[in-house]
Amino acid sequence: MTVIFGVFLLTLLLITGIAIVQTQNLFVSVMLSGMFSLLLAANFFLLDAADVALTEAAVGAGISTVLLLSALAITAKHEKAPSSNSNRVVALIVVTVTTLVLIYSTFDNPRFGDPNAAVHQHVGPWYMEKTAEAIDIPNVVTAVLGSFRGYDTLGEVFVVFTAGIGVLFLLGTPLGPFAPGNPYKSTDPKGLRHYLIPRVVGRMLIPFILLFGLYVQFHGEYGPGGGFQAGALIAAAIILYALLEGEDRALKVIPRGVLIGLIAGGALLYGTVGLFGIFLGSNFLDYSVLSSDTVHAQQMGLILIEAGVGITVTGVLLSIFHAFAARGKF
Amino acid sequence: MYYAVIFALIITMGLALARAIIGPSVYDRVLAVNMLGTKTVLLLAVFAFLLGRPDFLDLALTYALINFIGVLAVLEFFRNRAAKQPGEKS
Amino acid sequence: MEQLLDITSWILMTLGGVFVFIGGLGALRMPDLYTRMHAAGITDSIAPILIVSGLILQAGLTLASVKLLAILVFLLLTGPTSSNALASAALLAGKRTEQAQPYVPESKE
Amino acid sequence: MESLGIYYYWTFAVLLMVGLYAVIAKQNLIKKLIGLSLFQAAVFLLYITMGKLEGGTTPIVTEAQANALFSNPLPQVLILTAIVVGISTLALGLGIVIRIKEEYDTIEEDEIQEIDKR
Repeated sequence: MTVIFGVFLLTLLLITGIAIVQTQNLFVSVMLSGMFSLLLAANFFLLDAADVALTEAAVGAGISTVLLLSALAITAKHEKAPSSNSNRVVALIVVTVTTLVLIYSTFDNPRFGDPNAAVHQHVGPWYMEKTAEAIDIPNVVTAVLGSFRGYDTLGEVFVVFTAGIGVLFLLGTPLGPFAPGNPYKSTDPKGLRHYLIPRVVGRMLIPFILLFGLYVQFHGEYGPGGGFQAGALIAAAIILYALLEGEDRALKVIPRGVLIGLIAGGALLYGTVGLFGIFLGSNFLDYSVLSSDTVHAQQMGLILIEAGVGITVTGVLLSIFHAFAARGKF
Repeated sequence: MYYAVIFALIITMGLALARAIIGPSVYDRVLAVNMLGTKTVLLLAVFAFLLGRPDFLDLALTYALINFIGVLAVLEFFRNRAAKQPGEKS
Repeated sequence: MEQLLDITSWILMTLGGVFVFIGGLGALRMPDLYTRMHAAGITDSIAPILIVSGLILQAGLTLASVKLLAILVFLLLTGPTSSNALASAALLAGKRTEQAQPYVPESKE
Repeated sequence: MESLGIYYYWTFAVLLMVGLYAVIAKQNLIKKLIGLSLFQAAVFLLYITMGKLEGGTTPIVTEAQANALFSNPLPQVLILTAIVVGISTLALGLGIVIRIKEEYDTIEEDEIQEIDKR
């Protein structure tokens, strides 16, 4: 029965995807991609991926909409009407042929949910078995993320770190000749301060979002959650504050210097925990030696590196938001 | 026992999607997105029970908390656009 | 007892589903923005109350029902607020209702 | 009912190509970025679909699920990190688009090439 629900949701997902590409109005595209993210998260949940769905929820609903809208406010609201058709016809033919080839190839794919598929033969079951004895936490996803595949996650954290630094480099420069300029910057009351009802309700929500973010961060070993989701949630709470009270007040709460410290600090914390493994006579990112009891040591290492991940993700997402907002208020 | 409500929710999501696609004004689309957000929260909550893992309500909780930000961002976007281009209506 | 709870929760959830569907239909079929908002309001208020209380009956006294209650409270707080924000934004941008015109059954949307 | 599972793969194929179409046929740079994120989402969907095990449940082992089958955690780990990386790289792309807008006063690819030719 869940397969039928999945098929319905996938159909909605497809329609949304096609509508996103088809519409000329960029604002509509952004709105529809918000919907796309909601539907995608529901699909992930049906496919047993609660952690992934939580990540999509934390990132897709708030932050990506805010970032796309602020980019839109600076650049353009409408796509230009296409001038020549030949380009699109060629693209359409290429895309159609490739779709047909891909669909043809799906008949050779393993059956949906097949226990004999190659995916379920190698390391997957091994992780499921070893987690209980080596780390002893319920959430296998967190265990694989932090401990078994700690290198991967370290790499991903550094990609996020690099992207944040890249945005700061790109948008930290002086405004270009065609920058929209902002005549309202000094006179206009910033944020939504004079919208009383959203302001009151929003201010009430912020502590709950922060609290929930911390819950997700530290409950990640036992339920869906972890550093990536928590970082996105905490960043979303601060962004909500910035929207309600104006960006300048949000910068007073967490100044730019602190944000840069967070970006670097989280990645450094992760790396340092890895190095401690070497100092104590084992391999890089092997947490077993952090304490006399290996299981306990693994759990300690996991908590530390998840904290590092959370700090970096919060710092990067908030810095990106502030860099965009400083470029032109949306 | 959850099937009826899940079908109602999914069909309503389809209706909201139709409203988002046909518009006509941007406000209709925002309304549709907002509605779809509420439906998703409820759907995820019911799914958590359907899949027999009611401890996964965190997801629905996340959406219940976060959806608001998108609407506020849109509101701010409109307000600044109105301030910049007083004549434009959409 | 168990069965009674199940039946009650089924009735609550199905009623909630019916309201959700009515709201969705209204949001699609109503003639202008404000009436559509009015219809969508059903799905933001009564439907979550019914569906979530149905689920709470299923969950019993566990952490899950606390989370469900939190979900309900947040939905009831944010739903009307976003409707209000949206309506005021639309009103400020100069959208008006066409309520002055009498209802004509055969009129186009 | 089992054969319905192949619909997941078809959705992946169509979504992937819808995203690719936006990337190669649309001139607007923001639209291209949105297309790219659709492409990404399709890949995410494929990975998670692959990891699903029939009759399985989420790989979080509590007492109630001691004997249950669990879906494969590995694809979930890969995609979980990829989502956050995806939003960071999307932001990087948007940053580049904002700089292009400031220097060229347009974000349409053909107009930018026109200006570059001068």
